[in-house]
Amino acid sequence: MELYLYIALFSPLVGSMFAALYGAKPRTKIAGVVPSALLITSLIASTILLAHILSTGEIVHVEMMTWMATGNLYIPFGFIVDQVSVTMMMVVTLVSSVVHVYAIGYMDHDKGFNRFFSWLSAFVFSMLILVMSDNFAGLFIGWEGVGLCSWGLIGFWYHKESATWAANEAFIMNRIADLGMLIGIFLVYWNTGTLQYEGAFAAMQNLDTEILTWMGIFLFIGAMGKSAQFPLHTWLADAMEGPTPVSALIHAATMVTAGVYLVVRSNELYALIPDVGVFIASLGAFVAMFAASMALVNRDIKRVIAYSTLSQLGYMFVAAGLGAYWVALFHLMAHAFFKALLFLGAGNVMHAMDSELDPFKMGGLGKTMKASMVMMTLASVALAGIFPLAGFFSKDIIIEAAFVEHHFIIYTVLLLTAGLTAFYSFRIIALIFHGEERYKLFGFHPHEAYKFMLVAMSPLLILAVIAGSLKMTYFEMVTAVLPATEYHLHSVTTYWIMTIGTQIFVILAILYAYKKYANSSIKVPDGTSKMEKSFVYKLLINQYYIPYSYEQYLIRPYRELSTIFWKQIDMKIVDASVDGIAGIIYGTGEKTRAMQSGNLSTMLKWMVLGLVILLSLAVVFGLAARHFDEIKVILSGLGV
Amino acid sequence: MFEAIAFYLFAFLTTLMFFITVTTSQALYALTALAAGMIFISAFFFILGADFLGAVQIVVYSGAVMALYAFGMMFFDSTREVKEKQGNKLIVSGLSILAAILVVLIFAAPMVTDNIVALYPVIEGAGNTQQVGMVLFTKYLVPFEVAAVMLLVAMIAGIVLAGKKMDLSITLMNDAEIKDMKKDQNKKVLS
Amino acid sequence: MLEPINISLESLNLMTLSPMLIPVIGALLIIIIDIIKGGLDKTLYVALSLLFLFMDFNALLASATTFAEDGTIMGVFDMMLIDGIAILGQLIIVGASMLFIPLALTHKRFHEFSYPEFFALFLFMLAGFQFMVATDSLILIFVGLETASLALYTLIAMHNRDKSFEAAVKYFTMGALAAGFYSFGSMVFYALTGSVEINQIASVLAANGYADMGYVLVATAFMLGALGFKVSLVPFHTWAPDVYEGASASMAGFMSIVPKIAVFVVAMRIFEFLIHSGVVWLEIVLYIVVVVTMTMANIWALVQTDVKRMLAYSSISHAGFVMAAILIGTTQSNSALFLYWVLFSFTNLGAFSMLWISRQKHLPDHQRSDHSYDKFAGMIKTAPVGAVIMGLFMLSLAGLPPFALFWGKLYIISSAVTGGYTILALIMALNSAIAGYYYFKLIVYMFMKEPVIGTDGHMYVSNATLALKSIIGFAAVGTIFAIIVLDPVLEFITAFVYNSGY
Amino acid sequence: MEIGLNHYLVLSTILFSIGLVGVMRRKNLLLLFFATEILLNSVNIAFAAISHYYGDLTGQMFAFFVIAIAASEVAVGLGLLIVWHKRHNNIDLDSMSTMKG
Amino acid sequence: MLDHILSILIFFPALAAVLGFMIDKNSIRAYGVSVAAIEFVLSLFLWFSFDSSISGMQFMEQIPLIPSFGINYILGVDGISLFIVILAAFFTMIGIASLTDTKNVKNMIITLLFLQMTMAGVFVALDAIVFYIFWELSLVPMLYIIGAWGGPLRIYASVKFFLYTFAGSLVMLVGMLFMAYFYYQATGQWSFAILDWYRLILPETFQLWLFVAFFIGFAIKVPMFPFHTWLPYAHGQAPTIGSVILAAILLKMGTYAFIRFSLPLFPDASVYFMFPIAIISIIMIVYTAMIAYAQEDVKQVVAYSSVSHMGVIILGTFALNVEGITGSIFLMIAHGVVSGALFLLVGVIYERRHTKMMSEFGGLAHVMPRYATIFGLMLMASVGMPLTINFVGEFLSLLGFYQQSHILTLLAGIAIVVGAIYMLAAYKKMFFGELTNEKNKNLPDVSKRELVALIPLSILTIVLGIYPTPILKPINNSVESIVQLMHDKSITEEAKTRIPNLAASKGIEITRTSMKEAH
Repeated sequence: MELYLYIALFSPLVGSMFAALYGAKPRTKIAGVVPSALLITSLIASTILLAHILSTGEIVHVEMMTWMATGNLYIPFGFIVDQVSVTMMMVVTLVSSVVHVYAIGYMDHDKGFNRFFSWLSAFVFSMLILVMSDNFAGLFIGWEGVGLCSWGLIGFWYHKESATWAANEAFIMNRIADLGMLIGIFLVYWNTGTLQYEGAFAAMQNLDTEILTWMGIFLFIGAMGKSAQFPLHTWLADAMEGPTPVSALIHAATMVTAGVYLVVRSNELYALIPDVGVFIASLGAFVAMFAASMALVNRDIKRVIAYSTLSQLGYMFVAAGLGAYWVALFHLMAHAFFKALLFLGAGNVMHAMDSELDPFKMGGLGKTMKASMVMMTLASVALAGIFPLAGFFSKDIIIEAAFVEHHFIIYTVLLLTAGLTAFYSFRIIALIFHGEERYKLFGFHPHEAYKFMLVAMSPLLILAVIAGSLKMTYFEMVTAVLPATEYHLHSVTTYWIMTIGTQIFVILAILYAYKKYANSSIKVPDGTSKMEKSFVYKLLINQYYIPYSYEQYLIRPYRELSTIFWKQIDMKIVDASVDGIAGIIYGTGEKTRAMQSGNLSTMLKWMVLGLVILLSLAVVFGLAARHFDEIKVILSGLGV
Repeated sequence: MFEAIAFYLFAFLTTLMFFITVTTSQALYALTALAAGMIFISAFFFILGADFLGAVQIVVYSGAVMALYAFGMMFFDSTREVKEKQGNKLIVSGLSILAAILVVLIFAAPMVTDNIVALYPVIEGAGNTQQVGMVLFTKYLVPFEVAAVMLLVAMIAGIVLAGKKMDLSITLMNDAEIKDMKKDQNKKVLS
Repeated sequence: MLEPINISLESLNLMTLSPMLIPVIGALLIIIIDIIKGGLDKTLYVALSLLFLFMDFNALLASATTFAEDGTIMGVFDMMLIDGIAILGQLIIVGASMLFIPLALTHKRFHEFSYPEFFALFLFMLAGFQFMVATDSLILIFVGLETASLALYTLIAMHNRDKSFEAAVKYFTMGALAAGFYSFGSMVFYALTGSVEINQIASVLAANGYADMGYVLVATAFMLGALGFKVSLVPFHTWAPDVYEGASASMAGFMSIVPKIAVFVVAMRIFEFLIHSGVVWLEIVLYIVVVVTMTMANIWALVQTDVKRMLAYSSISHAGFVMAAILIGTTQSNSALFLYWVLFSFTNLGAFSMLWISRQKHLPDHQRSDHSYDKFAGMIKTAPVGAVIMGLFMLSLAGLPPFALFWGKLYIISSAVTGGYTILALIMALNSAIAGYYYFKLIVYMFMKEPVIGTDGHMYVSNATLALKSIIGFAAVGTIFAIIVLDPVLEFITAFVYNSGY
Repeated sequence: MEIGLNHYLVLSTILFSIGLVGVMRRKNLLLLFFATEILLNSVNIAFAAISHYYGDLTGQMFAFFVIAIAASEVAVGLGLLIVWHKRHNNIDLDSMSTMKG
Repeated sequence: MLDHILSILIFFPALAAVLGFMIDKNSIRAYGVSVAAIEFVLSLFLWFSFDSSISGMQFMEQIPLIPSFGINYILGVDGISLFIVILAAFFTMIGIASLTDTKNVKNMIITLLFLQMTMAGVFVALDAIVFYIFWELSLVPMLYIIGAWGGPLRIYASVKFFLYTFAGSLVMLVGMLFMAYFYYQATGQWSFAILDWYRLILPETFQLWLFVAFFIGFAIKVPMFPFHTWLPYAHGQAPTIGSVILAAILLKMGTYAFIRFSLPLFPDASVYFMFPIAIISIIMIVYTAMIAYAQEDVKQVVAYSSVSHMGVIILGTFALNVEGITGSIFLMIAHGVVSGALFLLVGVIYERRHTKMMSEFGGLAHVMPRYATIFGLMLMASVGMPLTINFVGEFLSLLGFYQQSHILTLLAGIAIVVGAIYMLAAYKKMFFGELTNEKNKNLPDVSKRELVALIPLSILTIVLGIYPTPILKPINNSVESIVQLMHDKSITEEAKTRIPNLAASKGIEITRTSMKEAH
């Protein structure tokens, strides 16, 4: 099995390096095909591992080599394939395989085709390291690796200012969180003496709650960055500057869920500190609502989907925070499938519309892009959580869990968010595929994507539809390592009322969205309508003014402070004082050199003056001799 | 009593003479005052029983040194009034008076002279010159000889510096000029 | 009546006079040769002088051997005192002179070397310095000092140009004042103790328990003024830059070494016993003077535009540095003084010789003084070897390891540390840093600036002959490889200093 | 009243100070040299006095050598003045300030 | 050969430099490269023969210089110094190899070879005075390199560099003399041998003063805030090769000296000053990183980034535990490689455009993709991306210090954020965006000669990031012995608790020599 592990892990790396070889060369198909094939290999290897685990329940654990070893610290490159990581591996390899194949078509005309695949495969490799590592340090490697690849891919079109800005923003914001993570890792090391999950979690059972709380908080800060939780969420929406396959893979399906994965992976830690769990859940619920609200009005389909991702991540954290780790992981998986599908569908639309992102400028595309429409609609249905698609099974169980755990506020928020989710998902579906063909006004000539791209998307479609049916198999598998809490309401009636109620609420939201946006009266908003002038709309469209305030109150002061540090403090104080000392010495020389006037008479006077000074010192000393003892004390200080 | 009168008298006279020496604007006055002062000093020597020293003082100073200075003065034509731009007189007098006061302040205290043993005691009955001779040619033989060397040095120095050869500076001449000069010298020798 | 005095010749120890007599005889011989046959070439006199210096050196080595075996020797009615520091002082005096004399063999002709008297006076001067260090008597010190000084004034003036006359007159006049200080100081000591011999003074004062502290201080103040003038301590230093500038570069180099070591030996004799007897005033005053000398001289050196003047100020600073050794007053520090001065001789004489071989007779328009910094601009391009050697001397003067002077500095600072003068050690260290600036200024000019238009490399060696080059080479080798011989030298010096009771 | 050693020392000091005044204020080199003679002579008085009061000849010896030194200095000093005078036709020390700084 | 390999390492380049004067201008480059290559091979041979299981000094040599004053020529190498020596040889080699056409190339190469001598000397000297000799001597070639081949302000920069460090090291010299004096007082013998000093236990007050004296010398060299201002000038004016060697090797002298002198000699003072120094380090890290962000000149960005990284190294050093010190030593090597490479990269563009202003660039990734890639790699290494060489050091340093203080580590950890900010900003300004400047449109990509230097560095960056063990292990062993020594020597309670006792926890046997108490 170790062989499969290595195949699964390293084929993306090989693919990446292969593509990198063509990095500076002109676009060539092979640079896309080979990595894709290697990824599929990785997928197959992962599947074999999954089968192995499903059948035997054995955990595959290898230690490749030592990475760092000094003092008591010992960090190997160790990989573990257990029920949790194999789930993640499946998600990652599957989605990325799909995205790779899709991207061969999507990036067809791009100059940086080869580079793109290199980055993309590198990302998969990092992600696999992240999920497969058996220690925190390895996790951190992957953690930073995905951050790096994300930077490279968001800024893929580096000639665009907005893209490079977004890339840097994503990277730096993640770094802030990584600092928390790093501190968390340090805490783990100094308190447990190891960074291996096994040893560390075992040792944690005996630690103070206070230390554990700090550990939990710092590790979660790391998770907040990667998973774009408030207040580190702004980068995710901006990250949509990257090519759409990237958004699908990284910013929807995999990387952003790393935070959830971390919490799930550390479930033994968080189980010991339920208070932090509640905080995580509350934050998750808040973000779910908060992101959904911004998605309501946004006029960029990718951003809407990004906010939706954010919102769903909130759901996952609610689950994880409440101790329903398997639920979180399950939603993660299901979400990966339908959200990737949604993004790829959006990619098709963009492709068709020459990268136009404003859904108000589309409309009626369903006629030319049937397949895409079907896929996106199904994905949205799944997202909205309509039975029997994947979202229903994963999302509703989170809402239930909140209810069961008696966190009614969270429950309420999640429920409302479910409605909002349905609304905004279908708002864009309606705007894009239905209603008037507004795009004609702008001279677009939409066309359906390549067949093979659609074929490539189909596995996701299938999974988005049927993932729910895998729930029980999945549950049995992961509960081998995760707490197997079942969230069942005590009363069956309540369960049915709640489930059906939720469904009806969601469906109503969908219908309302259709009613509002699928009709022919929709115009491209020009800022004149009453709604657009409302405070709430402005607040939402400006993302609660958070990016603005970051720019205004963090970035700009930082820049200004930097300049002040440089020009005022470093040059004018620190450096100037050094030069000042030199200047004083030199200036003393310039001023006193007049003493050497060259006139003999003056020279003689200096000599006599010297003598007189010596004599007066002699007299002074004669007087001072009476107070000899006191003076001696002072002098001893001088080293005399 | 006689000693006291003599002391004060000559003290006054020397001080006056030297004062004139350093303050007068007439070089000739200064020279004369200096010479007079020197002679008055020799009086102290006689009072103090240092006859040999007194004689030397008169011979060397009033004889040799003053003659030299007088010669120098004629050479430099310094008899005319010397214009001396004075800087700050306050500094000059201030410094000197301060120096005097400081030293006098200390000298006013009597010395502890218990442990002093005369190494070369004055012997009653022998003439001062004789005694000086004895010490000079035993203990101070080496300094005496070195003083002789010093005088030789001074002589050579005087001759060299005042000599004609200093009129032309080889240091400032380039090679061609030096050659010409050599030729001239040879010519002179030949002719 | 006076008794006739019977003295055996052996008790006079006339051998103690031999090192001083050799140069005197040499000088007389030179004069006699000149009288018999005039117009002889300077090479003859250089060779003769060197010969006598070698003999002198040998005589000193013989004295050193005797000293090593029997300890201090007194001679000629106890007037001569041949102890360790006297021998060390003389060795440095004669050694440095041997390096100096060949500098007369320049390619260009200069006025002073056309005189046989130059060499005679030079040898007389050496004899004067040698007498000065090899005695305990203030009288002989005075006479020796004046002999040497009068000769030195003349030697400076004999360069025969306006600046050298000016230098000589300034030096002479101030020297006369210093002589007044010296005699006054001696007088007070004499008044206090009835003796003019230093050890006698010391013992009488000790017996009195320094009861007349006021008198002692006055005497010390005057002595400090007189000796401070000779070793150029601030504020008695004002002659130094002018005299160095006015004298020829070789003479300036000589002056920075030989007269000073002679005076240092005297200062050591006079001041050490005072410091050890707890004359705190002297300690404080020396502390101040040393610090001021080091620092101010360095600061003035910073602003100079002429290399020779810069070196003059730097010599003042080095003198202050070495004076610190006397202040510290331990065996280690006194040994450090000699070690420092040996190493300094090599380096400084080397540096001045480098100036000497680049001496022009007439200055080009753009050059304002004999050895302005501009003159050396871009020297690495036109005369690379010269530039490297000059740079070497500068590095050594700045105290950069492993060049000669670093070891001297190291040892002196170490002695300060050992002697408990922590602050002084720090001040000395920081002064070395300030000094670094002006030494490096020259290096910057030589290595980093573009040459002034129209200069070719020949200018830098225009005065060079084989003799000068050998001297410079010798100094350079000594500067670089000092470390090799350092251990025996240090042991030799320490043994001599220690056995002399310092 | 008895004239003691201190009287002579004080006198010597006063004369020395007068010498200092001369050294500092004279601008004519020849006259300046006069002042240096005063310095040395003032010390000589003290030496002779000490010698007298202590009954010791060393002081007279010192004075004797001081006289010798003074005489030599005159020779060299005048030599230097002559060279300077030949070149510049003055012996004013204010004219000697080409080197400074 | 092995007996004297260290002497050979030191004096071979010097000898070669002297011989270099004879060589014709046109052949000097080949000569320089071959000499440096031989030196590098020798240093590799040293590594090969190095027994990494021994924690103490190896290849010791001892020749008396001034035995009566305790100065001996003692050399030796342990895990701490071994790799810096190799790195120095390596950088000299690639430095000369990648030297683009400069005027006076002969002088340059000879100077570099002299510099190589001093660099090797500093790291293998085991006598304080010998150490000091090389320490000071290293300034001269650097002064010349900056002053003769530098930019318009070169003289100011070089003199400032020289005087600043010179002044600092003189204070250090006084400290050394004191140390020797204390040794003399304790034992009656002069000695400047560091290993002898290690045996001396000083009272705490003495330790504090001496620590400060040494600190001034080292801190200026590192350079630590607020003594850092010479560095931007030196880097800004120096030619590429000068910056490379300055950043890669010369700065490491200071941090190396902290580990070689300050820690084992003054364990109590080290503990006493741990927090003040940590605060200075944090200021260095954050403050200079912010200044780097404000720069307009890309070389200054890299220069200030060096200061920032040195802060992390110092922090790791003063973690006073094995993890931290090992990390800081590794980071020295890492920073050497990375900053050296970055300066080389800046040199590449300067060579082409004769400007380092970032506003002149923009969109370079279009025309110079290979350049952009390598720059990107080094950038990521510089910001401490895992699996690059820097991360290992940074991680260990911070990890180590975390044991001492949580909050300070958190503050110091800001390094990874602010580092990313200025580096990414600079990268963005240079490489991203449209290619607007006409002059940049036809820039050639990196040439083969430049790749000769850059490729090995890139490989090193990644390989050592993935597999640091061969370097970490010898370092670790030597560091363990130093930490144990510190623990044993420390006298205050606080120091005993702050410095881990490895003998107790791991059973490490350190050969215990009798320690002497100074009075």
